[in-house]
Amino acid sequence: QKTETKKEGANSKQSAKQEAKADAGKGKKTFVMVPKVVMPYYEPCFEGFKDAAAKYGAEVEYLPPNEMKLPLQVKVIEDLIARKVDGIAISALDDIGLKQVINDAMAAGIKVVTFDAPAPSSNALSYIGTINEAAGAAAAEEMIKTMGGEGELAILQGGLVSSNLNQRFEGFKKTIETKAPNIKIVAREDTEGKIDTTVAKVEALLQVHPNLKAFFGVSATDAPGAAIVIEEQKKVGKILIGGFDDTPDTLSAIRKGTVSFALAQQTYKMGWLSVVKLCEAIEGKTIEKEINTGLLVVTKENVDSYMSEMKANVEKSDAAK
Amino acid sequence: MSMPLLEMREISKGFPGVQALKNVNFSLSKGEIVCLLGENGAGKSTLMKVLTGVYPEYEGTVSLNGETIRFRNTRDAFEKGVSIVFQEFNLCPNLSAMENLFLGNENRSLPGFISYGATRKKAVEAFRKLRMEIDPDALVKDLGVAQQQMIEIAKALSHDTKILVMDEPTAVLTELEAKNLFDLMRELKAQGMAIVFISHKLNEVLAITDRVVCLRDGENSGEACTREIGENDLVSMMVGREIDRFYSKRAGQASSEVVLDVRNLTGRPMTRNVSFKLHKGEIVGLAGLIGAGRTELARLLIGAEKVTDGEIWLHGEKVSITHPKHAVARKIAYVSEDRKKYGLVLPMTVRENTTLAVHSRVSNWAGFISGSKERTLTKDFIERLRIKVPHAEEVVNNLSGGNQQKVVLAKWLAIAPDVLILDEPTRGIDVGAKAEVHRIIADLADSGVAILVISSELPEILHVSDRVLVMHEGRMTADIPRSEANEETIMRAAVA
Amino acid sequence: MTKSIDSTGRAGRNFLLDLLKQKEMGVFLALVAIVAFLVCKTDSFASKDNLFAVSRQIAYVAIVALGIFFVIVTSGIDLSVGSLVCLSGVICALVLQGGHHPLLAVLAGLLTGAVAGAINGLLVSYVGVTSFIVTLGMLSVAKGAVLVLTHGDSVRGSTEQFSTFLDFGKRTFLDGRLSMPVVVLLVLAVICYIVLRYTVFGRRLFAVGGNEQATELSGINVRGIKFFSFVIASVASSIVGILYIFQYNSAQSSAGEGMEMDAIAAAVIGGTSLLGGQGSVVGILIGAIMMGVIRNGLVLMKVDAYWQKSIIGAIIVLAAVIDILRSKRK
Amino acid sequence: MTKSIDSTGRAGRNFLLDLLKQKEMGVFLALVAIVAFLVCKTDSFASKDNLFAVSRQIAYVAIVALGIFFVIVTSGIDLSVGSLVCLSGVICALVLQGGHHPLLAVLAGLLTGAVAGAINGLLVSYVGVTSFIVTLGMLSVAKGAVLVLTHGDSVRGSTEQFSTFLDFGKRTFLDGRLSMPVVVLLVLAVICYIVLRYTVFGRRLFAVGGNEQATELSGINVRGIKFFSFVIASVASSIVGILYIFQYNSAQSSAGEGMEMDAIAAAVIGGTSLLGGQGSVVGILIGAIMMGVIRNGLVLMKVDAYWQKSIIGAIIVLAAVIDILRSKRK
Ligand SMILES: Nc1ncnc2c1ncn2[C@@H]1O[C@H](COP(=O)(O)OP(=O)(O)OP(=O)(O)O)[C@@H](O)[C@H]1O
Ligand SMILES: Nc1ncnc2c1ncn2[C@@H]1O[C@H](COP(=O)(O)OP(=O)(O)OP(=O)(O)O)[C@@H](O)[C@H]1O
Ligand SMILES: [Mg+2]
Ligand SMILES: [Mg+2]
Repeated sequence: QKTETKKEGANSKQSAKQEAKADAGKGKKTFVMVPKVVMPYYEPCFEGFKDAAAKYGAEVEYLPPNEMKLPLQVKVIEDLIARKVDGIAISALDDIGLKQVINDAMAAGIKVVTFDAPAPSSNALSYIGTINEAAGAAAAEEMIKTMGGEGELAILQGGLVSSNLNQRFEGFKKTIETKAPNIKIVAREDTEGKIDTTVAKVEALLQVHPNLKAFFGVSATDAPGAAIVIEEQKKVGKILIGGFDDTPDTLSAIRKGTVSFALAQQTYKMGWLSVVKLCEAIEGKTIEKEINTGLLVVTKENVDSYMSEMKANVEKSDAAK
Repeated sequence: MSMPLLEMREISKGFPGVQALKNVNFSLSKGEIVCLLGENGAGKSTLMKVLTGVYPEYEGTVSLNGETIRFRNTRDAFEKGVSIVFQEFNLCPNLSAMENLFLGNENRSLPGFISYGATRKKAVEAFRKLRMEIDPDALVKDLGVAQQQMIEIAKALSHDTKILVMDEPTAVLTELEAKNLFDLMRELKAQGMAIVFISHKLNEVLAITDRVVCLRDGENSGEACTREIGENDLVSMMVGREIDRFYSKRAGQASSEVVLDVRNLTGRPMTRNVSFKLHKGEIVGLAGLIGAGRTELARLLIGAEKVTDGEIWLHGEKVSITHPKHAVARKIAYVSEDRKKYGLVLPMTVRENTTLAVHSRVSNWAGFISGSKERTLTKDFIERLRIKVPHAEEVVNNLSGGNQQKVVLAKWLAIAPDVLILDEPTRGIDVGAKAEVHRIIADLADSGVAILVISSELPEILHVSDRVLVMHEGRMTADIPRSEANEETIMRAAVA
Repeated sequence: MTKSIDSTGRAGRNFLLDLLKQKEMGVFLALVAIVAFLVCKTDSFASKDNLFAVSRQIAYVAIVALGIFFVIVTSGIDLSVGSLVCLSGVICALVLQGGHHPLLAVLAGLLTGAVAGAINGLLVSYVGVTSFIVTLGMLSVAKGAVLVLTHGDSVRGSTEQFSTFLDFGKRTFLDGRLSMPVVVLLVLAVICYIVLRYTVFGRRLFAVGGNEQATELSGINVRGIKFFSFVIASVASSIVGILYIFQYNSAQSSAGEGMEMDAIAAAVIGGTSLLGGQGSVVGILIGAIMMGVIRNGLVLMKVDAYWQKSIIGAIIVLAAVIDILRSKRK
Repeated sequence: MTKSIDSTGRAGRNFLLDLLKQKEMGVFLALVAIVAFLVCKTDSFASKDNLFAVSRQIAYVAIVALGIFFVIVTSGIDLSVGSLVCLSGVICALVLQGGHHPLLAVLAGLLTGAVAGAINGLLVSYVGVTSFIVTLGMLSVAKGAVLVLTHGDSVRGSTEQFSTFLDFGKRTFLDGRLSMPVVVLLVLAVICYIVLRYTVFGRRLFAVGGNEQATELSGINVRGIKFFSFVIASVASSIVGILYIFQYNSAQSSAGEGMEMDAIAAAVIGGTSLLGGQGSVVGILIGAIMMGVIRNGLVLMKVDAYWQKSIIGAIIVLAAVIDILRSKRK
């Protein structure tokens, strides 16, 4: 009867997703993916989510908060509790901040897993995604390689109040300090996740640190932002850029050679595994608390192939089980 | 007389709560000056606003040169040669005198560009015609009210005007400027312009107008040729009854007890060591030409401007008044000359304005306002000052000019002042009300209040005061006892 | 005419009648329409859980809006409320973390707001800087202070002071229909309503907004009034900052971000004039509810996330237009 | 008195003298102080490259501020400029991507602004909704439109229209000292200066801000004037949106975010009154430069990221205070 009302709702609305849903039969489970906000970054996640759902026969929805604000994300979950969906995969904007609402959801019999960003202090069944601290370390390794273990490095971070960015930064910093004493972190600037600020800060940093060797971007918007300035100032190759996430801008910069590498989180895999784990949970299986999806280093070599590889791997490993 | 230039027939106009005009007829011929007469709230301004397109919605017909017309807005009227000087100021304080003068009618050099050369030249020209000294580049907000009034008149004449409506233009003018204005009006009349002149100063009405049309409560209440009638006829036309406009000589006499003692008071921009005394129960008139510095003196006394030198003694003790709140606390009241700017909170109700300065009295220890106390107090003043309002909850913005003035008076009488400074207190209020105000002033004096009356109307000064002070360019130039006070002794001191 | 009378918060004899004459009636009708629509179109909007959640979300914005109204009515503006929500919360949480008594922590939080507000007020009314600049500066100062204090992490606490504190805050009422923030809002709303309508201070706030010079000449200490309006606004934000801790079990270093705009919007939607002297508590509540309900509704209607922003904007404007057309017809 | 005279931008006889009497003199001195400080304390501030970069960043804000000034001077507000910068850029880039002629793309970009502005203007002056609500709605609508169009991605183009377009935009002047945005700013500044001081339209803008009713009664089409002020503000944003493409080689979906606040702040710092009728082009430029220099300076001074926000806020307020104290002393 619940599904009926939902169908009715579906007919009344005309968005593509709803169409997809209309022909979905009764009794299907509904899983909802809740990212932090609308970002291209999450699209592969949802792709994986969809594909897996198709394979396991479930309905899916994609409900990002319309701004990257904790209250809004909390709100979304609260709404989903109200709607009594079957499963939620959330990229947590904050751990403690979401604890309450996630626990409420679990209490209401909704299976919840976190992907991409964890909420360890909640009762969420599992975290499926990158372990940020480790990711930071991995990034540092890559950065050290690119810089040849020495030189001045400036760090860009889009917003200083996001816990997973902060964790990445910590991991990155530790590893650099321990493994490459000759790499000097000369600056860390807040780019507010805005292109305008990023560019302005990079331009200024290039002024203060004349023999700067590289930039590292902790958040997705940083590397491409830096790339814009480096290209304009014809310093490609002289000043190296590394960063997180495989946004289209970053990829095109990698193709141009402006950005040396980007650490792609296995976003597709996160989405896919979320569905798998949610199903298992509903079947009553116990699932591991933490699943590290690992990272892919994207460079000029594999920039065009890595995504398809990633998907292939995922399906392969899934079929294997 | 041939077909009239303007014919208004059966005009009716209502506002929520009030029927301002009921089937009013009004006509005007080329080259005549007609006075529109009536008590405060009679509907004079409304009728003229109907005529000039401010209120395009009304019942009745308006015909110009025989053809029926309905102006959609003031521009419309202006184009057709009907321009108006509103009762309340309509200038942009942040623009210069000349810019205001030609606002909406700019002198262009290249298309779209203002030619400041021409503007300045024409402005100087226009102001000279009004025999008024105004720096065309001065910002309006820095000008005195009289200068602002002159700008408005000049503005109304800045187009080839056939009908000129002036709603109480002389309210803010001194005799001298009024005389200049009348000369101008006569010239214009000679050139065939028709002029509607609204004023509550009956002597002016008799002096300048050819015909008088009178309204009462929004209806025609009489019409007459000026030369055939006298002041009393005017009054009875307006009020419908005989009223004694000159209160019988007041009972009390000024005691010798000094209440306010001002010594060498000096303050920016122009007040220079002014000294004078006010006695208990005394009414002192303060005369002077426009810009003599009377308003500034008053503002110094209540702490609205910074005193740079000199002392103020109250009841024999030296007091420091650096903020109006000190003045109010010491029961010094100042009724400002510009009610809209300094007197009223326009979006608030009559009640809220009346009690604005006496919150302590209408509220309890916890700071809660007692509605009933407020209402009784307001009701009391509405009756005492005969304020014409539908109810105490009317927004003052909707009151007629005169009634607004009365509300300001009410606010200040409410604090039961020891010293009462009135700056142009009867500006724009009708004869009846004026008589009342004068009587109130007298009664207050009798009850021991020391009163300083600033007025640009010499008759008024002579009429009410026991003693006359005269200022000139920020200095006190004369202190004339009643016995010797007369027009030319005062004038001599004023221009000295 | 009634419009302006009521919206200057005049004490009316018949409250209900007043309410119906309110300038805000138009927006109210728009709100009713939206709610009705949601109740019909979604099975979840009217559910107990949803109403609980929405009302709490609304409460936060509404409380800040009530506070900021005191500033706006004197024709000032306060952009710092959002980041003061955050700062007060952080301070409060830090004190708890330090193992002090919850009451002390709450006081610390409120004091933070009071001090910040006092600084705003001082600079605006006694030094004479325009409120926009002052509070814009305070916004960024407070945000900065949070960063310095937390380095961007949220402040959580394991001390049992913290948990007693949380237990208190997590209490609900009417068997789980009302959350603490909503109760606080209701209390504050009533207080504000009374203060603005029936007290000297309230009357003077409107007077200052209506004609500052005339008010000053009437012997009223305009500067003092303005000063306190800022203190009130900031303290209101502190309250919200503390309430947030109850919900999030920690002080978020991103809490209250951009809230100033939501609050101002709520006020203006509810008929407050940014030029001062106009507006009412009822209107503010309506405005806040409106915004909360729209946000909630879009999610419940499963509107494509990419479209939500546009639709929110459109609806807000639409509501305003309805209001205008209505009052024009009269 | 002189203060206000000049700050209403009245055409004075002696331009330079005027300038020195400007109300904005105080802020100007504060700016000079800051610049002097940076020149001494850092070796890089005065460097050609840095000045090039800073001046360009300033130009973006300044152009938007100039546009928004037309609205503010009529005592309105426009919060949508920031997201219109973004939307116009995206539209322009999409047209280029479609392989159309650059000029067509630029026109499309400008048209976007013009249309959005027209909608704002229509709703404000002809329907009568307050500008705050209308433009807040437009902000959110435009932001949403960008999301719908780009899904948060940026719009890059490989078409050779795109590259000819970019080549044109990347041109620099005075051997690499002036960037295209700066040149555009200078041109626009001069135009605005002339329009505001010497044209009928300009003076009427000030008149509306000074006393709307009086202006209306002077037979001036106040609504029309307000309408155009909004169109102008939006078109200015479009220009910036297009200029951004030159620098970013793409239309970024986060371009111009929060720019409305920077622009308003720049204007207010430069002596513009949000109540309307006051302000000047010179002031706006000073305000924008001030903000740009401070931001740049903090990085050059290697100020800890955690502290920058607080310091920016403090400096802005300080500048304002200096200005007040100065004008008070007189
Ligand atoms: N906009 C308005 N809204 C409501 N009532 C109004 C409005 N304008 C005028 N009135 C009412 O209409 C009546 C006539 O007002 P009007 O201003 O024409 O009087 P008046 O003859 O000009 O008086 P005064 O001599 O004081 O100027 C008054 O009762 C006034 O309260
Ligand atoms: N608000 C003001 N700002 C600046 N100057 C003013 C202001 N009001 C008046 N002045 C000028 O200050 C001088 C004194 O004006 P004031 O109003 O005190 O003279 P007054 O004797 O009251 O004449 P009035 O009949 O105009 O009231 C005049 O030159 C006047 O133009
Ligand atoms: Mg009148
Ligand atoms: Mg005077």
